[in-house]
Amino acid sequence: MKKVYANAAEALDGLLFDGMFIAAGGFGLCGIPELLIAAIREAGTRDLTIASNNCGIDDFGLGILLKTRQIRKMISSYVGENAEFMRQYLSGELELEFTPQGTLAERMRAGGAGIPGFYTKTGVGTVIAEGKELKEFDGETYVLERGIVADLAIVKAWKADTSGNLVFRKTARNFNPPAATCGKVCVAEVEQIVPVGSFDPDHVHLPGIYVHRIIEGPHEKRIENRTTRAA
Amino acid sequence: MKKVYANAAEALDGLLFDGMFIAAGGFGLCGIPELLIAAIREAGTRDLTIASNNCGIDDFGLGILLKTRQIRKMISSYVGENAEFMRQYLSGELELEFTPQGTLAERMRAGGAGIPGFYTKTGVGTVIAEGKELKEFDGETYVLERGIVADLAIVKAWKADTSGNLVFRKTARNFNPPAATCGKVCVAEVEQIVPVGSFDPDHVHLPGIYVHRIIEGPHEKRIENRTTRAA
Amino acid sequence: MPWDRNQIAARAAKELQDGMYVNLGIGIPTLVSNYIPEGMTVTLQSENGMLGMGPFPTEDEVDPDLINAGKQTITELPHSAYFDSAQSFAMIRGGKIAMAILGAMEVSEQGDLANWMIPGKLIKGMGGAMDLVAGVGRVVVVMDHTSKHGESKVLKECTLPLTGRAVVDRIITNLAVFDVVPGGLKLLEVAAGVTEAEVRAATEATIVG
Amino acid sequence: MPWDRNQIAARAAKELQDGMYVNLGIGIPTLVSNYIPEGMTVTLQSENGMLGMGPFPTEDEVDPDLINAGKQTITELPHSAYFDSAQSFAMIRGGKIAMAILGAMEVSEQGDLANWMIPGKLIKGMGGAMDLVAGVGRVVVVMDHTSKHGESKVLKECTLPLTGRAVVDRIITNLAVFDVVPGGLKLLEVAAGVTEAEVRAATEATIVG
Repeated sequence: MKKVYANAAEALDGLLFDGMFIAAGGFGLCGIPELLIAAIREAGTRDLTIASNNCGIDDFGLGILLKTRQIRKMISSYVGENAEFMRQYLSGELELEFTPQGTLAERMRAGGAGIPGFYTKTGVGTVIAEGKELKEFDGETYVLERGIVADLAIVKAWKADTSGNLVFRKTARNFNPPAATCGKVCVAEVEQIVPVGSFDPDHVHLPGIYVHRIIEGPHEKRIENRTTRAA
Repeated sequence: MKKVYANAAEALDGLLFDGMFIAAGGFGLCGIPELLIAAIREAGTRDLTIASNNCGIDDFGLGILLKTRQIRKMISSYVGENAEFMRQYLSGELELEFTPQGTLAERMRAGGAGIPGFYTKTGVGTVIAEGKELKEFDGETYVLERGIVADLAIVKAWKADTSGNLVFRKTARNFNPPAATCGKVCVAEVEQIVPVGSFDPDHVHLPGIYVHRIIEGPHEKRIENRTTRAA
Repeated sequence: MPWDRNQIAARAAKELQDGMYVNLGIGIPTLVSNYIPEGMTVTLQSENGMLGMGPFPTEDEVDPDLINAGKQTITELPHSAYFDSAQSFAMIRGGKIAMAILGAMEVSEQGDLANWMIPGKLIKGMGGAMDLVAGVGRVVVVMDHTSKHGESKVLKECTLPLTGRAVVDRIITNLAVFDVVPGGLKLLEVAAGVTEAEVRAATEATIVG
Repeated sequence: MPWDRNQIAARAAKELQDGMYVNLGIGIPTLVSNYIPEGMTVTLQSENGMLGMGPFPTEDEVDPDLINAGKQTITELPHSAYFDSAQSFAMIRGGKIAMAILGAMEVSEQGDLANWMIPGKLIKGMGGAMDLVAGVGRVVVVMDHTSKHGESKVLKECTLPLTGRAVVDRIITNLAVFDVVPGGLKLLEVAAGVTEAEVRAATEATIVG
């Protein structure tokens, strides 16, 4: 069972189809699977539904799939940084299922954990809860949210061992673990692939059972909002 | 905000009351909060409801609270190793809410995560689902299980820093993180307390926000089933 | 004189207590971290997966893998811990964060909050705000009291889509500080040089007590 | 001759495939790990929080912090990973484990499984078995075909409280191997030296095909 692939195109070979549902890791431009996104643009797969907290910016991250009109629908919590995202949504060209950030993360985790639905207070009394089932527990009202299961998960980690164990770095972890777990297949891109035995088994963030194919960088890791203080 | 306490009795001071609900970490005798359990026996707190996968053995772990009849009810998945547990249950002296192991872990996690209920396939068609709400998702039947919120969580970790960040060791992690999260208050016993800065922030298993009081060992760490091979 | 952004942030910092775990929203709330009293330990959560958020980095320290929820580069501290987004919102939803200080477009006398969209005009998205207001122990809102056109943003009812219903505990504007109480808002404090009459004139919400 | 425990385990090991993630129950299933074919990579999950379970330790290697779901001391392997119980059952419930090999007290021709209690007599508890049979991709049961009194444990209907309903895919007993198919059990294989007539006589369940 070889999990290591030569590049993004090979790692995605046989996994892409028009109309498919993809879950993507990353928050803003931090920890996004930039190589796999670029390969999906090259593959030209269309009518994508993508669950991802953000949709990149105009020329980087998932934003490049907006430009090519490969995305039919986004499941996201925030469009703030992406003018094209907002434009396509307001003009009705793009479907958008607004999902609160925590609900989105939990929907991914739930889908990966065999939980088809869970109750949360988040969004009760707002448009988010409209049309959804409400239920009282101990006198408080909660809304039923559904687990997400995607055809494919694309994630970015810092390092992988050859068995697929993943280690993330700082806040680049973000949505990557929950996204990875909710894919029927998960492809991970990493900055470095190391031999098994390189990780302390107590330091593995995502066990290899969740990861089916792996490729190694290089990654641009663009910074969206460089903010510094005087040294 | 000092989190470090001198010993188990001091760490539990003001937190114990008759009839309270405690969530405990550990699996078998591995990773159990043995010092805190002993202190609860000394305190003599009665009519306890305890959520814990197992109930120790006759003379170690939670078993010692069975012997003193301090436990009114257990929420557990397995009684196999504890003769007194089985005896008290079969004789009707002890209430037992059998909960599948994964459902128990998820109920703790859910309670700690603000999720009052979730659906699972586990137990559908068995006595576990009797009297519980069933619901269909995509043609399959699931049962509604409730999140657990305990008055107190008692857990065992390998190391803590003084801010309460916890690191676990090997399979002694088990139920400790989910149990810790579901307590209104969480007390952790560890083998070593280290200064902040000792942990790589990427290696923290349970952030200090979940941990209110900490004490340092010594721990017996008894082995239940020593099984070896020839060298 | 109404408070400026920094004065609002400084006032909001008085809500902090030693040992607190706090989430600060984007904008004025982010400035609150500049006013944490000396000697007080306050741990800042960043909902993209971090506890123990440090100051902005020097040029040398900038790390693309280390950002806050506003996508700004930040630094870590000795007691920091990282975790994934599901865990981050588990702790938010589960009530482990003592307080959130958030911006607002509108707030109502029932404690309703609107801060994520203006239909047909501006869509930002709720990000983590809906989870925060539903989950954290205490919600403090910091905001301008009125719009650029002088219309009150402290209202009887919000006109914009809500972020949460009956979720706000305290409101700190450039003019005054209120608590949400049964029947309306209770005026606690007025900015130096602002009169109570000016506050009342700028407030559509019912002021009680 | 009926198969002994080790022969049942050896037969069950033929269910394994390269690259598989597998959970082995307590008892005979644990023995299956002794029969993993040379050169095949099979990763064993232990539901108390580990992937990549290694062999029993030597006396020197014994570690109280490293046990399997049967509370036996074990070892780790180079590709091992540890996680908590919630994560462990998230992967079980989520269908990430390809196969579980479990013991049984009774099994039915519908694939119902009973293996956690005998009312009034023996209570072990379901442990993780209910989660495993509900969640994993394929459930293989290994068991004695009959009780000590010669009564069939391969039944039309289970008499004991169920662990799961219609969850078993394949049954490996000391006499034979069956698949659960529409209408009953399909006999795939008979232990060497056992006749099909003997299997049929020892089986209450409907044998089809």
